[in-house]
Amino acid sequence: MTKYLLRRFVSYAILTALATVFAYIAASSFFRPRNRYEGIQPPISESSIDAILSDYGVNDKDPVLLRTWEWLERIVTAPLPEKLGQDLTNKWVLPEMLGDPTRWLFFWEQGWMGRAGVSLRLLIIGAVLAAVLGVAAGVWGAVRQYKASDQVISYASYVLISTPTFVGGVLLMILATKLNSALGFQLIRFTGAYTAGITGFWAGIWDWLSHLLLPTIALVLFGAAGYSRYQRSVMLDVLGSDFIRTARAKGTTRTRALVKHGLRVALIPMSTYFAYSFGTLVAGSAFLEIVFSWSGMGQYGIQAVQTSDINAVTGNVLFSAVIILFASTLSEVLYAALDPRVRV
Amino acid sequence: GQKSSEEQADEAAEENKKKADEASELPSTAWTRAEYDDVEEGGTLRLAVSQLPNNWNGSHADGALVDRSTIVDSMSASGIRFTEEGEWELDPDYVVSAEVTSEDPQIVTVKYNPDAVWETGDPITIEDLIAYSKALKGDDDAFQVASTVGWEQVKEVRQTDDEFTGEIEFDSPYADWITLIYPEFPHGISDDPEEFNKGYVDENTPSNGPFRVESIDNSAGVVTLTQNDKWWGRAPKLEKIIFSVVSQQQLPSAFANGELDALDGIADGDTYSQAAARDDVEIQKSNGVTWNWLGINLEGGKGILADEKVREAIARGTNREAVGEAVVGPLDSPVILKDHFVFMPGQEGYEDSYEAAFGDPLTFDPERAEQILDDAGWELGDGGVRTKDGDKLALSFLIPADVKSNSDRARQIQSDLNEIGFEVELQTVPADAYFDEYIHVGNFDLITPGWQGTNFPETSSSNIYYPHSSAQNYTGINLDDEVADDVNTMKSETDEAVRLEATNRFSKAVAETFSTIPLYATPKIFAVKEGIVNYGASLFESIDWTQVGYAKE
Amino acid sequence: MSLLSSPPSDAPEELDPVTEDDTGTRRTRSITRTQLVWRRLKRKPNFWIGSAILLVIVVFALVGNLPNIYALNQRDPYGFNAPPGAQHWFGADAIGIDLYASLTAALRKSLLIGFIAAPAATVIAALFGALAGYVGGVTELFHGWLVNLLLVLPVFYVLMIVSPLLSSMSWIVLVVAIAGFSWMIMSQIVKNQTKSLREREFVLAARFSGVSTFSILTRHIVPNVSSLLIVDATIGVCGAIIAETSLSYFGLGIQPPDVSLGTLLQDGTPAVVSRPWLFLFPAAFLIMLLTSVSLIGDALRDALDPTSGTSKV
Amino acid sequence: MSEPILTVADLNVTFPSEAGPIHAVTDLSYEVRKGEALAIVGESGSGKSVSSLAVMGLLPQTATITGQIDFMGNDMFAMNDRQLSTLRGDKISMVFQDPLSALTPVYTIGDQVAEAVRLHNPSMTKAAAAGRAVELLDSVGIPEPRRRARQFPHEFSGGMRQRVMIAMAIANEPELIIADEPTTALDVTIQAQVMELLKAAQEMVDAATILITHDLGVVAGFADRVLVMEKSKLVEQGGIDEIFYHPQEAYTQKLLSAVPRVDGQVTAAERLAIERGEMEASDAGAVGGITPDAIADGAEDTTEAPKILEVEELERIFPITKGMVLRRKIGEQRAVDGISFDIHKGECFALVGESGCGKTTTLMEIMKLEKLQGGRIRFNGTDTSQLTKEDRKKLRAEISIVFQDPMASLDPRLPISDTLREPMRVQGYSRTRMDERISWLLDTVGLLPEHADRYPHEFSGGQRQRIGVARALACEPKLIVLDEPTSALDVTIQAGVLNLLEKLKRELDISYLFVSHDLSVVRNISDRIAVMYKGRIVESGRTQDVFDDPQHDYTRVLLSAVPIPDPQIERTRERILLDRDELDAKIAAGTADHAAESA
Ligand SMILES: Nc1ncnc2c1ncn2[C@@H]1O[C@H](COP(=O)(O)OP(=O)(O)OP(=O)(O)O)[C@@H](O)[C@H]1O
Ligand SMILES: Nc1ncnc2c1ncn2[C@@H]1O[C@H](COP(=O)(O)OP(=O)(O)OP(=O)(O)O)[C@@H](O)[C@H]1O
Ligand SMILES: [Mg+2]
Ligand SMILES: [Mg+2]
Repeated sequence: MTKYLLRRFVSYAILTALATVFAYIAASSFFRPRNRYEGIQPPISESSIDAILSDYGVNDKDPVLLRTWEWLERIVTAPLPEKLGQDLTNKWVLPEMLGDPTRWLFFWEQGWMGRAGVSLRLLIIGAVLAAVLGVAAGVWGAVRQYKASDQVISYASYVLISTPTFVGGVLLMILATKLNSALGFQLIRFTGAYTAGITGFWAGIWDWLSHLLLPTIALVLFGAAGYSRYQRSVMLDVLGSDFIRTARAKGTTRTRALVKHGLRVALIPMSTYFAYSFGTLVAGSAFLEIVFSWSGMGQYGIQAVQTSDINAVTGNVLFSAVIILFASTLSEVLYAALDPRVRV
Repeated sequence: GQKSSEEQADEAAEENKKKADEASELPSTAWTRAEYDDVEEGGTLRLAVSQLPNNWNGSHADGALVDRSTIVDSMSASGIRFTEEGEWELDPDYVVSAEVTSEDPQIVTVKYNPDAVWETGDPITIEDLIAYSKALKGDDDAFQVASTVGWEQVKEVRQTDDEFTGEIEFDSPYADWITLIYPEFPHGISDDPEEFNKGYVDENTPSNGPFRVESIDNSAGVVTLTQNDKWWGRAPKLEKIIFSVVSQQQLPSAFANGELDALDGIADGDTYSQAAARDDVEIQKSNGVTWNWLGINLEGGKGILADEKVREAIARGTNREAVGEAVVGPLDSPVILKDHFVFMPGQEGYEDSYEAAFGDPLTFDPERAEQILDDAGWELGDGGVRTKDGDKLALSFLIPADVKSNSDRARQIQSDLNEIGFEVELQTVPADAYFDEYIHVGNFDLITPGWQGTNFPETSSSNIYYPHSSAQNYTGINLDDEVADDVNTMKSETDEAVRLEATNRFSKAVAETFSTIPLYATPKIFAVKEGIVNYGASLFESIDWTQVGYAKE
Repeated sequence: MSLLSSPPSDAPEELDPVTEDDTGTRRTRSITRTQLVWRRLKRKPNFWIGSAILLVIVVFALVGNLPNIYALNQRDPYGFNAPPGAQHWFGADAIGIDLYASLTAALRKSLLIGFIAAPAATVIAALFGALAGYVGGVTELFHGWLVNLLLVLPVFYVLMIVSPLLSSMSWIVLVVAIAGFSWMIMSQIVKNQTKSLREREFVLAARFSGVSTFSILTRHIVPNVSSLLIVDATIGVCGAIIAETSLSYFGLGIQPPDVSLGTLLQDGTPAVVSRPWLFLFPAAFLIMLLTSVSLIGDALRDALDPTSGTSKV
Repeated sequence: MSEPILTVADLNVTFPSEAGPIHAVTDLSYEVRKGEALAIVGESGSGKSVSSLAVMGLLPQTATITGQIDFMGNDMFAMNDRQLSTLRGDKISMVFQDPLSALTPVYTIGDQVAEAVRLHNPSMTKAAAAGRAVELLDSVGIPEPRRRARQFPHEFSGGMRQRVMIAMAIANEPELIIADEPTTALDVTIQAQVMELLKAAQEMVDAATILITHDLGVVAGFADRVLVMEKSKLVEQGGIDEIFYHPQEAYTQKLLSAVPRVDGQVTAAERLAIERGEMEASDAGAVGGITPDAIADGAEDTTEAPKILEVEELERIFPITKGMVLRRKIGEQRAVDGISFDIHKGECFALVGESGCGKTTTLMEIMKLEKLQGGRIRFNGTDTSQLTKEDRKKLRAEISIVFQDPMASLDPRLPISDTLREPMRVQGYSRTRMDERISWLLDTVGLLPEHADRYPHEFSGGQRQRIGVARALACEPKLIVLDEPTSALDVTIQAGVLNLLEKLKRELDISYLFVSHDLSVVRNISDRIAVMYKGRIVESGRTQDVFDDPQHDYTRVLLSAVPIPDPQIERTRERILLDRDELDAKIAAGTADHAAESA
């Protein structure tokens, strides 16, 4: 297994490198960051534009191959934070994404984390809760198939699944506003990651939570709705198995048989699903971030593509490659851990 | 009971007329005024921006961003301020005097307020302007400057009597010289291209206003301003101003939820009604500088648009009133058509250029449009599409993806034009390719973007139409012979009356081309939390940040 | 006597056929799985409810606009923001376009997208994943790489890059793109499931009787992971419709004057407070659509799963 | 007489199905008393398992149940889940008929056994429960129980899994054990050990046992009373001697007369028949049910015929691993340890041996037709590791297999008709021919045509096994590999199947590789036999010779353990007990009688 993981790691490193280089070359060939400066009124002189673009290493007057070569050279020679160059907003791409690594451990502090940190802070709790809730709802629905509670869960999930994030986000904000005005004080705040100007530890924590609440609810509801459909389905498959009967014959209660034996087996395929959907979430829950004005990775990626920001796009692809490959490895490891029949 | 569409039409027309009468003229400044002494000490103002600047140096190419100007408004002075009518006056906190002391060569003599200092504590001197002008002149490629307009005409800036007094000598006369009298930042920055280009990527240039940056949180998108302790003028009332990055989608909700104290630039009915639903706000409307227009590419439409008659038919066949109504109606505001190519309605010197050119205003008149087409030889063919010599009267309408108001306008104009024998198709392109890959390169037939008017329209708006080679001359009209002198006068004449005359001549010439059909001006609408004074919607008037705050009870 | 050409009539007389249930009538033709599943499916009320809703939606999409006085994209200059009423049954938008007419057209587009892209993605996921898991080796490696690569590169990024190469972004490109970028996770699940299924004895039994790999995949592996696949396909219908909306956000999806459920919904969202009809009608149809396919999917799942409803708990 | 512990009255169970309701149990009433061993025997598919599941309250929800079941004064139908769960596993426990797929695949064997212990002894520590689990595994004869406890179900052989189920059932010394075919996958020595264990458990706490089995030999040695079922109904019940020596009903008589005997002696039923003059004394002793001419053929010398299968030094080694995710290999399990044998055309070659000795593994290696870990397999003279894809496909048509676990070998989502059709489809049979053959196959193995529309889980254990056999016969194989093909069949049907095999062999020259624990069956059907022990062949030769004069210690132990379906004999019988350690030591030292090399 160690050897397997090592081999996998090497294979993924190659894949990551390929994806990143491919992204760079594709972006360099098709994106025209020059346009950004050309449309400005009053106009900027061409020499200024050239100078800026060359500074960023994205001057389309240089051939793509040359730029790629220089880009590779920089990756090799530049100090770590500068390896991926700067995005068009003048930020070094790596620190912009990852923040200040020396302070990663102080995760409760504000304003250090870089966009990845912003995304993670938003997503981790939500994704985990979504998975838990989704599994619970799915199991419940499967066990009480076609009973009233299953129907309620099912229809609720249809509504949620057919609600795109941007719609759901806006609706939630409207509801939260109604709730706040009914309560008479601001229980829920949803603009950005925190309210500026709040001082004091507890006030800070409270503010932090009240900002997290809505996007987390959005993530949990919409995530859980999807998960629950899948979970319900696998769980139904498992319910008819002989080993549940065996467990019942041993004297387990219904719940225990379902959870300890049924759910445990049903989780095997779901583990892959969770690992990957978490990966894709981290790599780009763009709409959620945009709707709630969190400047995370997803928003960065969209902005980068929209503004033809070659270095930022490349950085994004690298980031999502690492995340996805991590998720992929995680899924494999989870699978092996959950299913003894699969030998890796 | 069902109403016939005629009845409905009548009703709608009546309704609109009433509205127009009621608010026939929006004010130029709509905020609540209060005397300095009537404003409470302290308080925080929370405002939204759509992004933080890429470069805080506003003279750098990456710093040319509206949001940056919004944020630094209270921290960066230009030596002058604007009145409600859009006239400038000197700001005595910064400039004691400034006047043209010689016409040929044009020389401007300025005297700075010696009390004025940068946030660093260094005094603001002529030396700062000398360095600044050199950097912006555009001679030195090392400085990646945003714009050299005006500065390229500056021959020299010299210190005269003392470090606070100096002269600006121009190579050629420059009408808006007043915009060039004050430096944006200390000379240390404009001396050093490296510092100029990269020194203020993460932090603001030193403030010279009543506020200064307290903190910038890039990852959360928050900028906090606090009172500038080096400020020499009367003390500001507010304690803090906080700017947060809020996405377009979230703006109305964020405001409705009380997380912002003001919402500016409300441009659609949905945002308007959501903002107005909050019970502690005041909606302020003033005339606005944003206006939308229908652009007709002279080289587009496989050549058919080169025919001026076709363009005229388009202009007369477009129901501008209705197009405006769709956008402005839900804002509870009258549709104000714009018929001038330089001034905004309500601005000094505004007149109806169409009336001036043709004797009658440009009204929606489909019969006349059809008549024009008939006369020009465009005959109605199959499927109601006109043809002439085998050419079809077929056009495409370019719209950016995901800008609903733009596609709404286009669809309205499309159906108006289809009525009179055009065949107009919509062509949607990605929002950021819209300008870059289509409009800039002249790859379109019809467009309907917007322009933002400015306080100095004479100098800045002419290059939308002139010269032929101008990058902003999207429609490709060629008035090079006709208006060259007028444009020159507009830019350099200091006598206002003469300038206005030239401007109106210029506008009339543009009207005659039927290349740009101005539609309507969008009013400036702010939703401001009740109690906030001296801040809000205004067309021209500068905000005096020292007296912005909450009214005393 | 050839035993194999004709069944012997003199079956060993010791073998009294077991006749514990005498209700059965003797048939010579035994049925196939497809017939059996169809028979079971027919008995599920959910199947009929779902089909009925779906039929209504489809009929509405096809001929719903016939009785309406407004054609698609026809503007009513006096009906700006008209609320639902006699004139505009579902109301009208900011420039007086009848929502009812738009909705029928939007449904046609969205149904096309959803019902092609989602099943296509599921089929790719099922077959490719099962193949990779069953054959292993290089195929599995290639599968893994492709899956990860496609997950790494967002669809809008790839479309953005190739869009200049395509003369126009027809809905077919869109469907291909959506399908091509939404099979990966499910495929990975199928692959993993297949790896444990391939050692199961019933698969071995098929392999030992010489059944071809493809038949093993389609007859044994895929049906045994079909529950997840069905959910994936049903949710996918909605997912594809929503994905198209996200793409329109980048100017890559359905663009005006074309409409889809997604674009209507997107345009309607900001109006949810002031002009709720613009939001509610498209939302209701999307929900109805998902509900109907989910009901059918659930019924199909139950019909395919022989132990459904027999849980031992 | 002691008081009844279980009373079943008027039990009816019905399942819905495509072809109308299936009456699985009709009007069944019986009683079990404390300390009593009741055997339920009868036709396959007669409702034995379903009625016991009804007692446990574990029937699928689709079943409609009426009647009354009273266990230790509790009305089982009136109790809720929690109450039932305190009874199950503690006071009443059950060994399922299909134990092979009945273990949760993701937990170790030890954990699953320990769970049964801890559920009813919550105060027990985890470690103590784990210790008890190891003890229990040891008591059911799992070698190296400590290591085996850490393995997962799929790493266990069929018989070992069955023993795990038994260990779980006896874990809490219940008042009533229902054992549904508890020894079908066990070789006779282990079977004996397990039956002793059940008996001991019964005697220790004066518990009652319901034993469902087709092995009348086991019944003879174990039961106090016997209940006979046929076609979902009770046929007759009575004391053991009553049933064996004086059966009243025709079905019971038929059943008894079909029992094959390993000792070649006259069965109780035959004795009865002879007494009544229905049978010639000379025909007796010739194994009931199986026609004499089959036996005569079986004695033919087949070694002259060309070889169809040659196995040389076959090896299969499984790694023994440790750790959850990062599994480390800490040793190896030599499941098949270099065995060689060959099979001639038209010959039936039997492989017998202890449960877990590597029989199934051997068969699987042969069936794969792929590269081997060690050794060589030739089919018709061609080395299977060098086959091209085409060749392999052709070969597949010539070999077919019956799996040991009938449930696992049937695709749960494929109706039986499609399962049977599958091999024929590969061979390109026409549709009508397939249909014809399916009805014939079903009929041949004693199933009804309407059964074709059912899914595997809707069958009784024996019915599934017959489907497996039917599938193996679907095409025209040259070699059939059978892994315990008759373990779940009642003797009449078993006789039918065996006769069929015999007939096919004779008429079409088909060869068999036959694995069975039922030595009487082996004796009657096989021409040659090999005895396996711990991955090696310890003795092989002509069946007659091996049975008459076993050379190896293990063979002798094995033969002495075969139960005889005659209560009188069984009660007074002596068995040679297997002392594994001693035997292992002997084998290691090479001093065991009759070394494997001669195979
Ligand atoms: N889940 C089910 N659905 C439908 N029919 C079933 C189901 N389980 C059992 N049956 C039918 O009920 C009858 C009795 O089955 P049961 O398992 O009790 O037989 P059995 O006596 O145990 O036979 P065997 O000796 O072969 O195990 C059989 O005809 C079987 O086909
Ligand atoms: N997948 C596996 N992984 C590890 N060990 C295995 C695996 N399969 C079988 N074994 C081991 O190999 C040995 C032989 O198993 P096999 O199934 O061949 O026994 P068998 O002779 O068929 O026994 P039975 O009569 O009980 O079915 C057993 O000790 C078993 O635990
Ligand atoms: Mg049974
Ligand atoms: Mg075995």
